[in-house]
Amino acid sequence: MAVRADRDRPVDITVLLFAAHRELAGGRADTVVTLPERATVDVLLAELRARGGEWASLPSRAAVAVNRRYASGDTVLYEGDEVALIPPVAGG
Amino acid sequence: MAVRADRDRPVDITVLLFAAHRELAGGRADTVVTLPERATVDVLLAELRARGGEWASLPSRAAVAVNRRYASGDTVLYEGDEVALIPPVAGG
Amino acid sequence: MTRESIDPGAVLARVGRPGDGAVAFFAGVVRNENEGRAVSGMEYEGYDEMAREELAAIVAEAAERAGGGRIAAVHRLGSLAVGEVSVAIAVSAPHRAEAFDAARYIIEQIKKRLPVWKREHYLDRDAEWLEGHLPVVEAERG
Amino acid sequence: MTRESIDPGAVLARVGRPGDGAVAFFAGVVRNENEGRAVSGMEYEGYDEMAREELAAIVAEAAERAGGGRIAAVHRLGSLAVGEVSVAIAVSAPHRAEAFDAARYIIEQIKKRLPVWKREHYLDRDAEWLEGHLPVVEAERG
Repeated sequence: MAVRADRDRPVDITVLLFAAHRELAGGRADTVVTLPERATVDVLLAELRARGGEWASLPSRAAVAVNRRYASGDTVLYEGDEVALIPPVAGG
Repeated sequence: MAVRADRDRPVDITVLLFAAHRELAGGRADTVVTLPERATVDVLLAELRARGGEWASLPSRAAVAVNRRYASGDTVLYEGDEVALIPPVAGG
Repeated sequence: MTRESIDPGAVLARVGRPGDGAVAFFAGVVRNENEGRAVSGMEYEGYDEMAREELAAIVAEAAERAGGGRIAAVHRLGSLAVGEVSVAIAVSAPHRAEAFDAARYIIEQIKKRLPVWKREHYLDRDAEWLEGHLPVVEAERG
Repeated sequence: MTRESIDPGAVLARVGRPGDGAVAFFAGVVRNENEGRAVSGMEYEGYDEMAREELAAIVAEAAERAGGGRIAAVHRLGSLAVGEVSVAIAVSAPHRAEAFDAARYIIEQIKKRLPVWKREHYLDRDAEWLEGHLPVVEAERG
């Protein structure tokens, strides 16, 4: 059953980073995180935080956008989603 | 006593008229009212109202400026004062 | 107070200082209708000398509210066509709340105090003086 | 969202309809100081694609508040010198309250939601990302 096999595959999520977050990642604008199938935004944030160091402080100060819309922690992530960490915004 | 004699003289007050008030006066931008010495704005308005006709409706809908500042009814008028009837304003 | 056409960009250009982070602007424009009647234009009559002084007083009051911001305010007199600017107000201030507040204050005070009257002309060739605000005379100004 | 210099007069010129009697405008400008530090310029970074969509959403929300008024809103990205315009918002509406309200709404929402960040550069050559607002994720948008 091909469908069942696909469901068990981990997904690679590319996370876009901006401003202070980008600097956390050594200036890189994105980072790839491998997550279990049907992982949520909260799981992604936990994965990033688990990298330790400065990453540990991320979740408490970041909102997340999935496919260019703000998304809550329980949003499920799929292969191909555009996920962005949004540090506190300061436009205007 | 020249001073005493001056004090008893009536004063001619030129009243500036605008907008709807100007039309009341047949389109004339000013009208002269002769008042007793030390007459107040209220006395002036009563004089105008006493002309009858459309003038009778004036005081309830007009503010008055003396020398280009809004003035209350008990302001005393002197020869040479610039008195203007200010219909409800509608700038902007 | 001016009888010349008002250029909003020129009014805007009169404000702004290196310490000001916000510019607020307001313009009043002659509309093509009012309360369902088709309007062809507006005629503004003013008590020029007093209006000039009163506008300066309003601007000074607003400047105090705007924390020393820079302010430009111009009011048009004469016959205006639909779409023409009747009043333009620009305020620059350190922060946006002050700039908005001062611009709003000026237009509200203009409508309450400025000795200006307007006669609306309609497409059916009729014309009417618009209902206005009776200025409130404060005790200390009497 | 633009990387080109913003001309306030051009933004103003994009609004105004025959039935609109009021135009409100707001511009944000890079200040020469912030909290006592001399500023040399500001660097705006944005999540371009999302910022474009979010700004369009904010404008649509404001248009509803302005009773169908016409709205123009532009936000700058890149390196700005002191005195340069970072954001410009113009709203025309039938009446002034709606125009002011919509302009104010847009700038407040931009500051709350637009995925843009700014790094302030100081005369002493230091630079800092400015403290921002954590966007609130509404349940229905999650």
